[in-house]
Amino acid sequence: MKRLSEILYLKVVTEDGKFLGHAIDFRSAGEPEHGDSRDERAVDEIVYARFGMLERLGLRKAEEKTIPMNSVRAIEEDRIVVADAEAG
Amino acid sequence: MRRATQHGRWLQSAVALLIIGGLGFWFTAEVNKPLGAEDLKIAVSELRSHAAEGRLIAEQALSARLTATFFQTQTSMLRDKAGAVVKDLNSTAPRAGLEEELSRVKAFAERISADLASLSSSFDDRQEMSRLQEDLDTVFRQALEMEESLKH
Amino acid sequence: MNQQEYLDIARQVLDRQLIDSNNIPCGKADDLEVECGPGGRLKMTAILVGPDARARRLPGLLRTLARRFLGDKVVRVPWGEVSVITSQIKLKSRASELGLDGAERRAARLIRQIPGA
Amino acid sequence: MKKALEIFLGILTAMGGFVEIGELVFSINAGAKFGYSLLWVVALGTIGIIIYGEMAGRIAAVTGQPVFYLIRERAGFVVGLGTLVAANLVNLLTCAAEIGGVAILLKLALNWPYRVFILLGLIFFLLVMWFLPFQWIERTFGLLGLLMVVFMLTAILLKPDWPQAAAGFIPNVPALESPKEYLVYAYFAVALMSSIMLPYETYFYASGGIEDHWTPSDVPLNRIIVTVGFVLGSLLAVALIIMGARLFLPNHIEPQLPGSAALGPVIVFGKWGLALALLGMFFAFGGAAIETCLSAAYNLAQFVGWPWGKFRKPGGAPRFALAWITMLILAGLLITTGVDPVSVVEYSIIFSVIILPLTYLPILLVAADRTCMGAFANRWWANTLGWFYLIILTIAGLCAIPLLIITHGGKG
Repeated sequence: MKRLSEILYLKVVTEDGKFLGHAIDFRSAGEPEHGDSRDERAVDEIVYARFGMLERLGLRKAEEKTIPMNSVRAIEEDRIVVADAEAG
Repeated sequence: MRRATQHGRWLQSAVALLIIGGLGFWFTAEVNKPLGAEDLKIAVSELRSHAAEGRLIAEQALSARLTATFFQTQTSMLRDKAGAVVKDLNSTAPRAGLEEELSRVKAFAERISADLASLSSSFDDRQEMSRLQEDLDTVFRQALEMEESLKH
Repeated sequence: MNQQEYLDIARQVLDRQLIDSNNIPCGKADDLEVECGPGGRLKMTAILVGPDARARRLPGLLRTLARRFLGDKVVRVPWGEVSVITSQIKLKSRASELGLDGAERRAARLIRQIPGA
Repeated sequence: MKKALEIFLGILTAMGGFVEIGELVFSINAGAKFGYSLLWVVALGTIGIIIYGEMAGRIAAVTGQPVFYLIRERAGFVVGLGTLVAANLVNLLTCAAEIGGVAILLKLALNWPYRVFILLGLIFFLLVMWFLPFQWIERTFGLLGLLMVVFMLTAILLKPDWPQAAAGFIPNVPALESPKEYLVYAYFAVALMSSIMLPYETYFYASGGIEDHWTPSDVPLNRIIVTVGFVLGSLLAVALIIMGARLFLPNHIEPQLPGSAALGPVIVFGKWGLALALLGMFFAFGGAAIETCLSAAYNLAQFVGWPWGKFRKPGGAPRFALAWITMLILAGLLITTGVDPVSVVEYSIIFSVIILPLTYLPILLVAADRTCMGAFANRWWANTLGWFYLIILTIAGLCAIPLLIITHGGKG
């Protein structure tokens, strides 16, 4: 059992330690709720991006990429490890 | 959209640094500053302004454009401000070589706050009022001169 | 307004306003409960509301202070309670049924003693 | 017809509510120190507050979201909390200063002890806010604040050098005696800018739109009210600068008291001028006191998600009501300590320059966001201007405190 705030903004790295960016969001397939009911929502993709100085200053939009959850190897205290295949 | 967090964070840290640094700087500046020519100039210009305002108020009162209450309250508030300047000057030691100027400024300060004090109770005494108006006028001119001399 | 076929949890749920079935504001989505399955499987199971949920998001010292002064109450709103997500999050039940009205009720008791409230 | 009246009242309210004690003091002193040459800052600031006021109002009308929903959702919880604390600190200081100003004005009219008037003022505000509905408060104080127009007439009758005044509207730096003087000029530019763009105006305006149950159909109304109302309001600031330049500069006076401002109307209109000036300032400061303390309650309630708004009876939004009551009393206590309202408001204005970027960035991001604003999202020019002001304000924010210290609060 975790809290979203504990995994949001974690580093996203590949198994061999390549830094991909920070997890800025968790994406769940299916439209936002509008009356329909489900007891939980599965996360299907991690949205991550790299923040250089320009992005931090808001002078440039950070480019967002996504990784399917099934290629996530482990979610650790301080980082999210994904399969090397995603390094591209 | 949460991109905002990123510049938000940046801005916030800048802000935090500014406030802390600024306050620190301010505090140290406040604590250990001997009275320099700078401070004297500021004091004089404040006094000059108060004297000038007192003069203006007296002039307006003499031409019957003010109510008694406004006249009394405003002038006594001005007096308090001048009094505050006197207090500041007495509380701090002057930098070497400024003793003479300091005593002159103090003289101005006391004279002006005295004038303003008696002014605030002179609403019904036109002669007294015009006398004070003239006196404030003379102090004002002297203060203005000294202010100029302190600039260089 | 958003006709997208996915939901971004951090951007569309976290920190959004909650309104109950009578459209009365009843707190914010201060945090979310996520269940980590084997590998990297994640499921959102509940919205967390309350001082403790907020405090946990603060850095070290602030967190302890917030806990001490604002208490460590937290209310768990199961995801099944979520009805409609727009710029706000509408819930299916009333705040009182979800236990989201505690502080508000206490304040009301106080305020209602003043005439004209 | 009803719409026309609403627009008309809205404009006058925005105009009457434009000036508060800080802006009054800074404008007059700007004129008293630098003549007409800072008028351009008023123009710059007014356009800025129009841009962001319009955005905040439009967002409120279209999405029903007030400013502090956006700040928390867009800037994130931690930064948002920082902004909330800073913003409400500024609100507290400003509110305290306005209460003190009101007390001084009453003292100038009746000359009882200052603290008696603080207490009376406090009770008066509490009763007004408890019993009067939002629109009544807003309009009563806004419309009666229009008595400040006496300062406009004064400025005109003081026969300013119009061509020179007009030249002041073009950004310029006059030739000054010492480097220090240039810093003082910069300090006044920053302070004047901030006093015109005070953040609470945006919080209050947007929340007010929601109080009045605006819908997307009110977007044009919002646009007209903001533009015309704030432009007319800024004319008051212009008038105060002109008064400073024509009356106080030649007399070598740098007014430090609200009462000093009344001397202008006194010279032109005598006792009647005095009465109007004092009344006008009373309602202008009083309105600001109420707006700042309501803003503080809005901000807090919106950040943590309580039911809020004057359209709810206090019993329907109890924590919101408690928030503004507490705020008002805190402000009262703060000013009762005897601190000089004018210096309090000077600090609050300088510190608010720092939170302005944090307040306006989320507004800009949302107003530009098609997914939540749809057809009402910013056009390219609104975005350009928005970013332009954000940069200016960030620079101003960075200079604010150093300038405050170096120039001894603009004294030299």
